[in-house]
Amino acid sequence: MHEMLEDLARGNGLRETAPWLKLLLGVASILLCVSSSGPIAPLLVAASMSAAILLLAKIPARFYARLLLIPVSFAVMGIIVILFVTGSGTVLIEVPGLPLAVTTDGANLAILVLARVFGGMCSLYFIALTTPMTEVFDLLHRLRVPTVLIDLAMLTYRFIFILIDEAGEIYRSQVMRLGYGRFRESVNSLGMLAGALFIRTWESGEALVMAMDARCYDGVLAVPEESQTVSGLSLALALAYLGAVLWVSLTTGGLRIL
Amino acid sequence: MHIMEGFLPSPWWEIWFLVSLPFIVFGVYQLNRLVKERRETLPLLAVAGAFVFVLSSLKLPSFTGSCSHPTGTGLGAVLFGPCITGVLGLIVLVFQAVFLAHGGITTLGANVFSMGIAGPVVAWLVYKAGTRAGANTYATVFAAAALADLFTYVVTSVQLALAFPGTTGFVGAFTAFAAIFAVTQVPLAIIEGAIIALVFKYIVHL
Amino acid sequence: MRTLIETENLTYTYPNGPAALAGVSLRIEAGSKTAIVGPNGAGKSTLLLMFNGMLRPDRGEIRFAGRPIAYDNRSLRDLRRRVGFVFQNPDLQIIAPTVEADVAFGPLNLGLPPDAVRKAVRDALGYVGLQGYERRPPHHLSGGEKKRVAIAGILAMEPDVLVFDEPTNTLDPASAEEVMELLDELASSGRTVLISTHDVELAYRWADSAILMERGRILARGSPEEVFSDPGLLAAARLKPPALLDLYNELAFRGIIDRDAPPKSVLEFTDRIERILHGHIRTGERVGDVYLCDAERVCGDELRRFIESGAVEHVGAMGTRAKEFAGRERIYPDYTYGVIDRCILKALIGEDSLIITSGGMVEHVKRRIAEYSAESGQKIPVIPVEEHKGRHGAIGGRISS
Amino acid sequence: MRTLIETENLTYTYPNGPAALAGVSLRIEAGSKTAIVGPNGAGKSTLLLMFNGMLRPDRGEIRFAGRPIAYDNRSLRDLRRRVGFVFQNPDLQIIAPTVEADVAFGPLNLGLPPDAVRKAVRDALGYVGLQGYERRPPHHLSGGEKKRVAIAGILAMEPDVLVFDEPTNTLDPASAEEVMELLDELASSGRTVLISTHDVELAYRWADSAILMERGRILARGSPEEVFSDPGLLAAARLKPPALLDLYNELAFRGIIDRDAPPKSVLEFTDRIERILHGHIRTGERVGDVYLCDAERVCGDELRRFIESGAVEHVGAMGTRAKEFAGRERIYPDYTYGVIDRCILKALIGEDSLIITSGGMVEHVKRRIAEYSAESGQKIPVIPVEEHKGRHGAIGGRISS
Repeated sequence: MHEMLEDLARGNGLRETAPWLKLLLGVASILLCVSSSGPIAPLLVAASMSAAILLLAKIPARFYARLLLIPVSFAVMGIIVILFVTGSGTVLIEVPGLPLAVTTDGANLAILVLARVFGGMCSLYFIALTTPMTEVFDLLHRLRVPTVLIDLAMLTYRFIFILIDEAGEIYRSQVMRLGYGRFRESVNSLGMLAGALFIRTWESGEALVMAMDARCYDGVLAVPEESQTVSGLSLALALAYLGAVLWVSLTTGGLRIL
Repeated sequence: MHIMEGFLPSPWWEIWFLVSLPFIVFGVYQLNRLVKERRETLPLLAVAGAFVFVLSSLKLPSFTGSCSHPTGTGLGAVLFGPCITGVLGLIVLVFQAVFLAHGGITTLGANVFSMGIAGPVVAWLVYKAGTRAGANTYATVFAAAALADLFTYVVTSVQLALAFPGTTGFVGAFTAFAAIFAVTQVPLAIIEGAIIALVFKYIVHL
Repeated sequence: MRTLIETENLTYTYPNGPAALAGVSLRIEAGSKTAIVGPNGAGKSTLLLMFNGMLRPDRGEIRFAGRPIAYDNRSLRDLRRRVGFVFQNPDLQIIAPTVEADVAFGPLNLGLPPDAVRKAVRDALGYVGLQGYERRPPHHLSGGEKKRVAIAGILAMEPDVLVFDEPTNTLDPASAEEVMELLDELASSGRTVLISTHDVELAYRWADSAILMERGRILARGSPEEVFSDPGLLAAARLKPPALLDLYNELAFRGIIDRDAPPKSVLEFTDRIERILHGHIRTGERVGDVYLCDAERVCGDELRRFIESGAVEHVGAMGTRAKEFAGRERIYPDYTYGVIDRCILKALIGEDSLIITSGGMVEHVKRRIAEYSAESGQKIPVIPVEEHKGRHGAIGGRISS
Repeated sequence: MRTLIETENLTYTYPNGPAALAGVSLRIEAGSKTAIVGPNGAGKSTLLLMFNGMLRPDRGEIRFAGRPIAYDNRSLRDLRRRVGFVFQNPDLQIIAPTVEADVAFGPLNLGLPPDAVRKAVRDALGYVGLQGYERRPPHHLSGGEKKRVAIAGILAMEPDVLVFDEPTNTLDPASAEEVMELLDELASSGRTVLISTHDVELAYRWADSAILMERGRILARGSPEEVFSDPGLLAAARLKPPALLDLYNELAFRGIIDRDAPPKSVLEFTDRIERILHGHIRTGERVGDVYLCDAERVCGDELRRFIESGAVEHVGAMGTRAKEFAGRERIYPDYTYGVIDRCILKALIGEDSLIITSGGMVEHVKRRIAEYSAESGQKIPVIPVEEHKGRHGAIGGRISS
C-alpha cells in the first residue's frame, strides 16, 4: 500500500558511504535551511540535495517527483495563513469585501517559509533515500543514545514491516469483498481492519516474547554493525559544500524578492 | 497533523524540543525501570508502536489526511502511562519522517509534544473521567479518541500561531490556523473517534 | 468450451523489484478446473490478482467473458463480485468477530436486503458444512475450519469464478482433502475454479488443465499429464514430480512399462503393473461389493446398524454433506478422500465396502465404477442402499447385480 | 544409543481448552533423527515446547540427559541453549532488523565476548549458506531464506538438540528440500534432530524414528516403516500414507509383491519391480559412470568446462555448500535432492552423471553407491574428479574402475 522510502534506500548509489557522513550532510543542510533568513540558501540546498538524490543515489526521477508532492497540501494551507496574517508592507492583493490582504511582508515571509520547507524536505529525502534505518541504529549506539530506546526502536522497526504486510493483505481481502464502497461502509471496513490488526498485533507480541525467551533473552539486543570509515576527500567535500551554503546564507540573508 | 520539515523557524523548533525533552527523559527512565522488572514489556511496547505506525499510515476514507497518533498512543497511555507513551510516539514519529516523509527532524520536538504527549494525555483523562462517571463505554472511547485528535490539532495550531503571529498577533494567527486546518481535522477527528469505537467494540466482542 | 478469462502478453513489475510477470498469455475455459503451478516467486499470485482487477498490468490486456477489464470503480465492483478470491492465509481474510458477521461482509457490501443477506450466509455456511458455527469467533477455529469460513465468505457473493491462492498450504492432509473435495463440488456445480499451487501432486490429481510458471513466464500449459510428464520441465520450474509419476518415468526409462498415458492413481498404477505381470487384472475368489447410499435419503440409525452388523469391511464418505451426515450419526468412515478408488481396490481383493455420498455424486460413483468395470473386464457390483419404510432390517438386503 | 530426552506421562491442558497432551511417554535417543507425526491439533507443538521448558506439563516429568528439567531461570537458560527451537513461522522468530544482528541475538545473550559472537555469526551463516546476507533486513528475504536465518540464529548458540516445528510448512518444494538437506547435515554432524510434521511422506524419507500422535496421545512409535505401514493407524491419525507406500501396500494386497520391507525410494521400488519381472536388475549395453567431486577442492572454471564439454549428461549438487559453490560458479545442477539415487538410476540406464558435494559427504556418496552395487550386483563406477595443477584438461581424464 505505501511505498517506503526505506526500500529504495537499500539499493541506492550512496549505500556504501558511511552513514554518519550522510546524516551529517543531511542534518546540517536542514539546520542551514531553517536558520537562513533569506530564501536563496534553502533553494540552493533543495537543488543540490535533489541533484545528489537523482545523480549520486540514482533514485528514479518519477518516484522522486511524486515524493515532492507529499508536503504540498500542508504547505499550501500553512502558507495561505501566513500570507494573510502578516499585514505590514505594501498591499499587493486585496480580497474584495473581506478585511484580507496580501502585503509584501506577507509574500516575502511566505516565500521564505516555502523555500525552507522545500530545502528541508529535500534534505530529509536525502537522508531517507540514502541511509537505511538499520545503519542509523549503529550510529545512535555510538552516540550513546540510551540502549533501551534503541532496542525498542529496533523491535518496532522489525514489526512495522510484518504488520504493514498483514494490514495490506487484510485491506486487499476487504476490497475483494467490495468493502470501502460508500462512505459508511468505508468507516465500517476500516474499523474492522484496525480491529483485526489489533488482534494480530497482540498475537505477534506474545509470539515475540516467546521467541526471545526461547533464544535465551537476557536483556541484550545486537546492534547491526556498519563500516564507518570515510575518505578525507569526501569529508572535505562535504564540509566545503556546507561552508559554501553557509556563506550564501549569510551574504543573501537580507535579500528580499518583493 | 504533522508539521513538516522546515516550517518552524528558530527559536520555536528548539523551544518545542526543550518542552518535550523532560517528558521523554522521564519516559526513558521509567521504561528502563519497567523493562528491568518485567522483560516482556519491551516486545509488547514494540508491537504496540508498530501498530500505531501502521494505523497512522492507513488512509482514511474521503480525506487526504491520515489517522493521527493520539488515539493509538492514547491506548498506550492507559496501559503504560503517558511518559512511556511519549517515548513510543517519538520512535513512531521518527520512522514516519524517514519512511513516509510525514513530519520532519527539526519539527520533531513540536510534533512529539502535540501527538505523543498532549493528545494521549487528553485521551487518557477523558477515558478515566468517562469510566469513573459510568458513561457508555463506546461513547467514552469515541469521545476520548475524537477529543484527543481535536486537542492535538489545537496544540498544533498554537505552535504554528506562536511561530507566525504576523501583524494580527497570536490570537488572530491562532484563529486563522485553527480555521483553515479545521476543514480537514474536524471531520478527521470524528471519523477517527468512530473507528476507534468500532475497534473497541470488535475487541470486546472476542 | 467457452473461454472465460483470456490474457494477452501481461507484464508487471513491482516498484523497485524484478519483473513479476514477463509476458503471460493464457486462456481459462468456463467451467474448467485449472491449476497454475510454480515455485514461490514465480508470479502465480501476481497473475491471480489481475483476474479480479486488484493489480493492473503494466502492459497487456485481460479479457473477462470476451470484454477487456475496465478499471473504473463500478466495473471493478462488478468484476470482483463475479470473480471471488480466496487468500492463502485465512487469518488475514476472516476479519469480523464472528463467523456469521464475516460471511455477511460481502453480501452487505453488495447492498442486499437483510433477509437476502441472512439467506446468503445460511446457504454459504451450509455449503461448506459449517452450520451451527454462526456465533463462533473465527479465532478459535481450526485451520481447516477457518479456510472453509473464508470460502463461505466468497461463496455468499455467488461468484462465477473462484480463485484460490495455495488452497492447501499449512493445512494437514485431512483438512487439505476436505478443501480439495469442496473445490471439486464447486467445479461440478458449474463454476470455474482456478488454483495456484507449488504442489505438483495435488495439481496432477485435481486439475483438468495445468499451467506451469516460473520467473514470470509460462513454461508449459495443457493437460496435467502432458505438463508434468517432462522431468526437465519440472526441474526448470524447481518443482518435484509426483511420486507415482516419478516411479512411472523411471520404470519407463528401464523399459519395464510402456510410455503412454501415465497412471494418475494408485489404482491405475496397481492395475498397470498387474497387467504387465499377468496380462489381466486378477481377483481373489470373489469380487467384493460396493454398497452406495445417498446421505440425504437414508436413516442414520439403520445405516449405523448395517455397518455395525459387519456387512461391509470398509466405509467411505464422499463430499462435505456426507461427511457432515456421518459425523452427526456417529459413523466413522475409514476413507474420506479418493473414496471410489479405495473401494474398487478393496473390491478387487474381495472385500466389501460402503460409500456414503449425496446429490449428484451418487450418479458419479455409479458411472466411475461402471467405467472401471468396462475397462478392466472385472465387473464390480454396485448395490444401492435405500430405506424401505416399514420393513425391518431392509438395508443391506443383498441385491444381486 | 544413549537416551537424551525422556518424558513420562506428560499431561497438559491449555486454559479453557481441551487436553492438549493426555499422558505422553517417550524416549529420544542422542544423535537420532526423530519425526513426531500427526494432524494439526494432535499436540505435537505442545509436546515440543516442553522439551526446552517453554511449557511446563501439568503432570508428568521430562528428563534431559537423565536429569529432570528444573524450571528456575538459570536452568531454563542452560536448557534452552542446549535445546534449540526453530518455530514454524520464521517471521515470528526473527527479532532483529538485520540478518547479522538477528543471528547474534542468542550468542550475545549468552554473554559471549564480541569476537566469539562474530565468529559464531559467521559460522552459522556459512553453515546455512547465507554468507553475504549480513546487512539485509529480514523483510526482504524469501520464505526459504527467512527459514535459514531462523535456523542460523539457533545454530549460533551451538545446541546439542535441534527441534523444528513443521520445518517445511509453506515452503515450496525446492526450499523444503534445502531445509531437509540442512537437517540431514546437522544430524550427520552428531546433533540430535527432532521435527514435527503432518507430512508422512517427508517423515518416511527422512526420519530414523517416528512417533505417531493424535489427540494428545501417542498412537505408535518405532521405525518409519513399521509406523507408517499400517493403513489403519494412519487413518486413525487422519493422515495420508506416502504414495509409494500406498502403492506398495496395494501391490502386496494383490499378492504381486512380497510383504517384507517396504521400499523407501523410487530407486528401490523400480528395482523391486524389475526383480519381480526379470529376477535381477538389467542395464543397457553399459552401466553409466558417476563422477564425484568435492566442491572445496575443485576449480569452478575447469569443472564448468568439463560439464560444458558434454562429458556427463546429468549434474547433481548435494548439500548447502555444494549448491552455493554451483551458484557462484554458474553451474546449474539438474538434481538438488535425492541426488545419489537419481544418479544411480541414470547409471542403470547407461547415462553418466556428476555429483558435486563437499566435506564428509564425499565419503557418504562413495559408501552409498558401493552398498548399492553390492546389493544389486550391478557395479556402478565412481570416478573422483580432482584438480591436477599444471596439466590442462585434467578433469575428466577417464579412469576405468
